[in-house]
Amino acid sequence: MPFMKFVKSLALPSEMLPPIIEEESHFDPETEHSAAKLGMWLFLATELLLFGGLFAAYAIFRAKYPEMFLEGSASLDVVLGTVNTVILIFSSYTVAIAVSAIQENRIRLVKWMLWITIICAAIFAVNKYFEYSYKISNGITPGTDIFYSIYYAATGVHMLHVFIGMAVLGVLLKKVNEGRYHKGNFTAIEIGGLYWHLVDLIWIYLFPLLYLA
Amino acid sequence: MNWLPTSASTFAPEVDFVLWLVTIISVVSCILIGFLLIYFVIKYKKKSDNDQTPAITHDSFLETLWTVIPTILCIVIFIYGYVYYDRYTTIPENAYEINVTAKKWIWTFDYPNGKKTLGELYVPANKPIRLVMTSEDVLHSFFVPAFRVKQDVIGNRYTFINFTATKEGEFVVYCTEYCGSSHSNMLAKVHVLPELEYLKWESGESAKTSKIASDMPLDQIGKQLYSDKGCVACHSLDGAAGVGPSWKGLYNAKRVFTDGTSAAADENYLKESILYPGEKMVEGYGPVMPSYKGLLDDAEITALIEYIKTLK
Amino acid sequence: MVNSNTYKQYFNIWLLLMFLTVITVGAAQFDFGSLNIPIAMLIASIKAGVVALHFMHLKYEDGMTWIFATYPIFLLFLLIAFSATDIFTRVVN
Amino acid sequence: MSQSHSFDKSYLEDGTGFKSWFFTHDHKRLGVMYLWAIGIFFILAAIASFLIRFEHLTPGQTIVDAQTYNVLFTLHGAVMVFLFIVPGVAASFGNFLIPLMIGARDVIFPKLNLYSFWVYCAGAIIFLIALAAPADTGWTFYTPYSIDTGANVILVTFGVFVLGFSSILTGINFIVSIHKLRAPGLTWDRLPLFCWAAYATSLLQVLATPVVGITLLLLIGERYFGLGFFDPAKGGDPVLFQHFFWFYSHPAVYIMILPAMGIISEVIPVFSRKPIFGYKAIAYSSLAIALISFLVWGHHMFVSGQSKLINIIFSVITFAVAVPTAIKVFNWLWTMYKGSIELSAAMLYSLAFIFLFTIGGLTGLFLGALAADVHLHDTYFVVAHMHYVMIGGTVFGLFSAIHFWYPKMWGKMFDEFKAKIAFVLIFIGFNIVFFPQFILGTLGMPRRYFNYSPEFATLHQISTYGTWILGIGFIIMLYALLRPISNKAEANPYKSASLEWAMPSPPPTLNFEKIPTLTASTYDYGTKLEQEA
Repeated sequence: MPFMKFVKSLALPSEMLPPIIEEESHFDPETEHSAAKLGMWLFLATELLLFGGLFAAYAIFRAKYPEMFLEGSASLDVVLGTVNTVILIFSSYTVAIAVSAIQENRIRLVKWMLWITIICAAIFAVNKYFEYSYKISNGITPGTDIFYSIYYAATGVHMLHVFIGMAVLGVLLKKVNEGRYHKGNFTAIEIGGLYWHLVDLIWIYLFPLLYLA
Repeated sequence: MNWLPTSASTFAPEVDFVLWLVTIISVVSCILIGFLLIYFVIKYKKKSDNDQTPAITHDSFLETLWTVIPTILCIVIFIYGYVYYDRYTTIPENAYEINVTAKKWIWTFDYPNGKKTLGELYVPANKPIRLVMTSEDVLHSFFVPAFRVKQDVIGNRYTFINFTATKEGEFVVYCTEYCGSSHSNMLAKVHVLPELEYLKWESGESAKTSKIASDMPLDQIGKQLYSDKGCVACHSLDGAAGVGPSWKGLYNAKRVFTDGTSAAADENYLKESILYPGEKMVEGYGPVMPSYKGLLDDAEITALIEYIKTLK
Repeated sequence: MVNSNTYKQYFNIWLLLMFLTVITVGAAQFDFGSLNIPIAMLIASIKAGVVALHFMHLKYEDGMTWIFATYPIFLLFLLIAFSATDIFTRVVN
Repeated sequence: MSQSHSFDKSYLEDGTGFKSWFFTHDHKRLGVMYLWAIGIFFILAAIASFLIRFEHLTPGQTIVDAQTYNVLFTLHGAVMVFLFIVPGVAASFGNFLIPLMIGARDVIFPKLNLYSFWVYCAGAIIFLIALAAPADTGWTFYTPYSIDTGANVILVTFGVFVLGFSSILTGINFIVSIHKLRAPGLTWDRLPLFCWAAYATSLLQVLATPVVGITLLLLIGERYFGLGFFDPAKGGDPVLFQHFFWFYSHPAVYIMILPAMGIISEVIPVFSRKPIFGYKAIAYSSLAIALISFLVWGHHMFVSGQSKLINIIFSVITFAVAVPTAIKVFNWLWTMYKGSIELSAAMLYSLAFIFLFTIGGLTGLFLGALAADVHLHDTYFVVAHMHYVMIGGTVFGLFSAIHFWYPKMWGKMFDEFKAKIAFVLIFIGFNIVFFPQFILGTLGMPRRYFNYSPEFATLHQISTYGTWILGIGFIIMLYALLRPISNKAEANPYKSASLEWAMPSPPPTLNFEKIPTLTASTYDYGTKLEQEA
C-alpha cells in the first residue's frame, strides 16, 4: 500500500497554529457545527432533486426510445468514462482523508489531500473537454437526438458542479494555508467535503446510465 | 342571469349536474361559515378587557363531525366527476371520426370522405363523433362550451374528444391553450346539422354554396368568409400589422418581396396569394399562411377580393 | 471519531469502490436483457451507499439527517412513477 | 461588521444609512427589507393587472394591442408568483418572526440569510432587465411555445432560476433554525403555529424548487443548445414539461398559502382571547400538506393529454387533500366560539381570509372533479379560483400580518379607523373583481384572451370597475400605514401571549439579552374549564 505509506509520511502533527480568528457568533460552537451539517445535508437534498429532473427524463425517454439509447450509449467512450469514474472516486477518497486529518490538526496532510482532489477534478474536466470536442467535431450536438440531449445536459450540469466544487476546494485550501482551519474549527472543510462527495455520487449513477446502458 | 352556456351534447347535462351539485354544496357551506363568522363576531363581541373566556381547545364530537362530513361530500363529488368523465372518455361504438389539425391560428377539419373545411366543423346531430386531433406547431386546446368538452392538442401525437351533439345549430369553438398573439382569435364554429342535411352537405351539395348563390352582394359574402375561414386571426382590418399584412388599403398597394422584386396587389396577385401563399413573400412576414387551394372555390375567392377592395 | 483506524478504513472503502467499478464495467459486457439497467443501478446504489455511509459519515448522523438524506430519493421516485404512469398508459382505451 | 451588543437600542436605531441595512445580518432588518421588496413588486404587478383589466373594459382593443396584452399578463403572473408571493410572507415575516418566536438571537446562519437576500435582489434585477425585452409565454412557460416564441424567454427563466436559490437558502435557514435554536421549554407541541407553517413552507421550498430549477435550465438549453426533451418536433414530450413544472408549482401553491395560514392561526386567538382550537390538527396538517402536496400536481393537467388512469389517480388524491383544509377552516372558526372578539384591522383581514379562502377552497372542488374540470379548465373560473386563494388567502393574510405586527416592527401605531375603511374597500373591490369571473368561466370564457365576444362584456366591465375600488382601497391602506398616528408603541398592545411580544417594540438587535425559558403554551388565553382540566 504505497499510498498509505505516503499518507503516513505526511503525519507531522501540531504545526504552529496562528491565533484563532473567528467571527462573532451568537450560538455555541456545538450547535453551529451540527446545524451546519444539517443545513448541508438539506442542500445536498436539493442538489439530488436538481439532478432528479434529469434522472426522471432519462427513465422516461429510455423506456420510450430503447434503441436510441443503446445506440447512443455504444457511441460513447467507455474507457474514458471509466477513467473518469476512477478519478472521481479517488478524489472522494482524498477528500475524506482531508476531513479526518483536519480534526487531528495534520495540516500538511490536509493541504496535500486538497491539492490532489483539485488536480483530480482538473483531470476529470480535461477528459470531459476531449470527449465533448471529439463528439462535436463529429457533428454530434445536444440537438442530435434525445439521448445526446440527456448526455450533454446531465454531464454538463455535472461538469458545472465539478467546477463549483473545484472553486470551493480552492477556497478551502487557501484558508488552510492561511491557518484558518484546525482541530477546533473544521466545519467548513467537512461541509466542502460533503459537497465534493455529492459530485462523486451523481457521477456514480451517470456513468453506468450513459456509458454502459 | 344564466350562468351556463347552452347545453347541446349528451355530456353537457352530466357536467351541469356535477356543477350544480358542487355549487349547492359550496353555497350551503359558504352560508354556514359566513353565518357562523358573523354570528360569533356579534354574539361574542368584546365587552371589556376583563372578559372571561373559556380555554376550549378540543371537542371530539365537533371535530369528528367536520372531518366526516367533508370526507363524505368529497367522495360523492369525486364519484360523480369520475363516472361522467369515464363515460365521456370511453370511445363510442360506430363513432364518426373527424381529423382536426390545429395550427397558429386556424383549425382544419378533415372528414372521412376526403372533404376538408377550415374554421368550420360540420357534424350530424345525435350521432357519436370522435375528433382525432393533432397540432402542427405549439399546444392548442379545442373547447366547445356548448358541448362541455375540452382537450389540449399536441404536436407529434393525437388526442381525442368524443361527443354526441343533441341540438342543431351553430356553436363556438375556442382555443383554450395559450398559443400566441392571435390566441383569442383562434375561433371556429361547429355546425350541427340534421343527419340527412349533413349527408347532403358531405356529398357536396353543400348548404354553403347557396350562400354564394343568394342575392347577397359579393363584398358582403367576402366579409362573412373573412371571419368564417379564419382570415381574421392574422389579417387586421384597421391597418395594424399582425402575423400577416393588414387588409386595409391592401388593394393595388405596392408589395416588396423578399427576393427584392415588387408588384402591385391587384386581383391576380391576391388570388395567387390565397392559393399559393408561399410563392411571393412580402418583406417582414414569415411563411405561415396555409394554402387555401381546395378550401375556397373561385366564387368565394372573388368575394374575398371584392371585400378587400372595399377596405380603403 | 478520528482514530488510527480511520485512514485504513478509508483505504479499504476505496478498494471496495474500485472493485465495484470493475464489476459495473464487467457486468455491462454481458447482456442480461431487461435486467441490464436494474443490475447497473443496484451496483451504483451500493457504491453510492458506501460513499454516503463512510466517506460522508452518514452512519454517524442523527435521525433527522437520515430523513433529509432519504426523503428526496422518495420524491424522485414519485416524480418518475407518476410521470411514467401517465406516459405509458396513454394507449387509447 | 460592527455589531453593537447593546440591548437598550432598538434594531431600527442600531446603525443608519444604506450599508447598515444592505450588509446587515439582523434577521429583523432583512425581514423588513424583504417586506419592502415584495411590496414594491406587488405594486408593479398590480399595475400590470390594472392595465389588463382596463384592456377588458371593451371587447377587442381598448388600450393595448394583443402582443402587449400577452406581455402584460406574463409580467403580472411572473412577477406576482416569483417575486412577490413565493418569497412573500415566508421571507418577510418568516425572517422577522421566527427567531423572535422561538427565542433566538438570530436565524442559525445569519450570513447566509444576507446572501439569500442578495441573491433575491440579483434575481429581481434580472427580472427587471428582462422587462426591456419581455417574455410572452405566461408565467407557466409551457413548451413548445416557450421554445418557439421570438420573445425573450431565457432571461426571465434565468431570473426564476436565480430566485430559486434564494428560496432554497432561506428555507434551509429556517428549517435548521427551528430544529436547533428553540429556547428551552419551547417543545414542538408549544411551537407557535406560524413557525409550524414556516417550517412546512421551508420544507417545500427546499424540496420542490430544485425540480423547477432544472426544468427551466433545460428550457434554456432547449432554446440555446437545441435540447429536445420538451419539443414534440424532436421526439420530446411537452406534457413532460408540465409534469416537471407542476411538480414544483403545485407545492408552490402551498409555499404561498401556508405562511398565511400560520398568520391567521396567530391573529385569531389574540383577538378572541381564546387558545387556538385544535392546535395539533393545525400543526400536523401543515406538515401533512408539505408531504401530500407533492402527490397532486397532475390536477393542473386533466385536459393536457395526460392518460386517463393518471387523471383518475390525481383526482382521488386531490380530494384527499381537501379534507384537512376544511378541518383547518373549522378550527379557526371554533377558536372564536365563546371568545371576546375584538374587530381590529388585523382581525378583520383574518376573518376575511377565512371567508374568502373558503370560497377559494370550495371552488377548488369544481376543478378537482374530473367531469367538471373538462369544462372549466383554462377558463376564467380557474382565474377566479386562483385569485380567491392567492389574494383572498395569501394577500389578506399578509395584510393581516402587516397590521398585527406593525407596532412590533416599527414601534409605532397606525390609525385603525383608516385601516378599517381600507379593509372594507379592499374586501368589496376584491369580490367585485373576481366573483363575476366565476360566471365568466362557467359560461366558457377562456383565460389569457385578449379579445372576447360581446356577450361577456357586462361581466368583464363589472370586474374592471371592481379593480378601481380595489385600487382605492390599496391606496388608503398604504396611506394609513405610512402615516402612523403615534411614535410610541407599547411592548404588547394586544396582550398576546406569544414570545415576540415579551420584548420592547421594536426589539433590540440581538432580541433577547437572556434566552428565555418557556413554561407554558404560547396560546395561553382564557380560563381552564373544569371538564377540560
